[in-house]
Amino acid sequence: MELLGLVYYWVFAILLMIGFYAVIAKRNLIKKLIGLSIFQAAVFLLYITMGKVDGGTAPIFQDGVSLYSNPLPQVLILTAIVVGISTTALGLGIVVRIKEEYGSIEEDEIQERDRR
Amino acid sequence: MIILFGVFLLTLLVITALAIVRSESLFAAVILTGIFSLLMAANFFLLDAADVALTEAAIGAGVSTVLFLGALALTGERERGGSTNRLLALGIVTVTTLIVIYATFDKPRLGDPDAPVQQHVGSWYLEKTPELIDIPNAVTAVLGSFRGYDTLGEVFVVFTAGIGVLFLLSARTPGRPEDFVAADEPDQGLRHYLVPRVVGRMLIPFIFLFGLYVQFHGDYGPGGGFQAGAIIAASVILYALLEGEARALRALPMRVLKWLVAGGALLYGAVGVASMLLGSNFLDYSVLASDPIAGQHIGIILIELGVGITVTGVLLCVFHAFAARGKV
Amino acid sequence: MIIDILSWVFLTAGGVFIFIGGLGALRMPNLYTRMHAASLTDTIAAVLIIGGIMLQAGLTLATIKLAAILLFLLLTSPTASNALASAAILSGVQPEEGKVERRERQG
Amino acid sequence: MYYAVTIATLVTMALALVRALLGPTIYDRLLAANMFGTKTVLLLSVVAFLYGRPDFLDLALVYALINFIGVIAVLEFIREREDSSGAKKSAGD
Repeated sequence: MELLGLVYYWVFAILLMIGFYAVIAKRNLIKKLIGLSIFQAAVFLLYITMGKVDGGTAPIFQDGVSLYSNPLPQVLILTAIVVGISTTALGLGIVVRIKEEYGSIEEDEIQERDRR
Repeated sequence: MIILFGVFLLTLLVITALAIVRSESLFAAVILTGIFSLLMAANFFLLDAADVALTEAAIGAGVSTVLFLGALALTGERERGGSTNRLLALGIVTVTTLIVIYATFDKPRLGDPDAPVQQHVGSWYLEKTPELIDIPNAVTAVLGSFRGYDTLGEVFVVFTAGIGVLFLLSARTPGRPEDFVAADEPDQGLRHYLVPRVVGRMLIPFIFLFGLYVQFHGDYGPGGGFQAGAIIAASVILYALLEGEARALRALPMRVLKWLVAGGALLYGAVGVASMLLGSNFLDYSVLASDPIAGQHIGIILIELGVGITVTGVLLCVFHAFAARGKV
Repeated sequence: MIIDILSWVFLTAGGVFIFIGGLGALRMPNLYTRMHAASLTDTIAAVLIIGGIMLQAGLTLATIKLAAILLFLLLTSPTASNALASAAILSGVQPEEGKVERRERQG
Repeated sequence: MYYAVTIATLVTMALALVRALLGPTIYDRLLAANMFGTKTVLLLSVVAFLYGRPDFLDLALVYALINFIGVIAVLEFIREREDSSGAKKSAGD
């Protein structure tokens, strides 16, 4: 049971690094953004995992229930999800403009054009 | 048993993430991102985070896919493939993963009620919510009242991101006259697909209604302005997809949307200023009515409304900005 | 008591159907047959499972919400399948591709 | 019994995921994604009862309502792509 609980943190680590790999190794800018959103999702998962309490339930009060999970991480992540999609949209906007100016969204081609 | 379900879902999550990164077609990657979001929401739900799962559902199921596709339509859907310094990156990533996993052995076990996170303000919020604010949903209470400053900041980040996208994508395309009018050809949306059009039109009012329910029921059940904004934006986006951009813009013109974007954030700020003028601190709603608890209720409803309006406005502005760029 | 038994029967049957549908979606030879299998999970499995839970829930708000979920699922899933199939046909995915055809050619 | 249904749903989700990964056409992936959405609705409804908090059915309701939008968006995208390219493209990805 101890180890099963740790799986949540391991998955956090693995997802974080999958996203990070996409950001540093992939050349395509949209792929980088998708990687960034996986990275983000990993962090969300970590926060929500930490807020869980054994035998607790979602922090919406109900008669006959006395143990609730921690509401604070949920508040932070709830807003972060919406902020995340807005910032991703901003990133996509920048990528679209880059495509229009450079004719490509592959990192090395863009750098190639910049050097000329 | 439930923890086993969670672990199973997490395994699927990792597989999906790997497939997303490996997939050469960006189009397939975006579809897989939809599945990733579904899995994420299910996981949040299993971890007692109903509100977060609702947000992830509202954003991930519709809006996020639509935005990525909008960008793909403008940039091309194939990745040229190949990676820079693949081995170096793999090495760094593997080593870091191992370090982080090593560090997890010192973490408190999952669900430990004595973990450091639980010792801090979280339990205080749970204790004081019935007494000071008296609404069943502690998440809404913390979001709207206890941490109102935080949420105000987040709303302004969303607002700024929306303005940023409008700045980037409203700029004139090089090589095109400034007064170029693109939307002359009849754009009918999914005209060939009769069945989806009929069913979709039937669904739109229900989605909208459900959005309003989530908005105003947020004090009592999972929900609130962020989720409601995303759901209402999704209903308008569905209308735009089915009937074409032009008709959606006729129903809700860009001018109105820009007012919504600013108006929601302004409403939020105004509630704060009003409580200051009534002789209390910024965003302390207790003074809004003669009874402090009633004042808290009014304040939370108003700021949630502000949040909902801004989020709806920003998501729709962004959607229209991408779509209009594509029509060029 | 009878309601309990009935609801367990519904839930079990739903579980079986959902699994069969999933298996079909994985194993069938081409897109259209897969779609056929997947529609099994979208319709009858959904009806059975949600019906089973409704019987457990009794006459509460939850039942009404479940009825709404069922209604919307039954509206949207077949619609999505229909749109998907027509889009696939229009873009030239042929229905006769796959193992069945090969067998016929040999026979 | 809820557990049995949950397990069946989870296994089916895994099968659908395999289909989404294998492809081969984009429509197969889309079919799998759509199926995955239905499975999530069922999973969330069952788990809400497993937890004894039926007020969380709202979540399943959101998915039942707006999961459809993703599919419609992809179809619209494909339609525009084919309109602009003129000719019928191969459906493989």
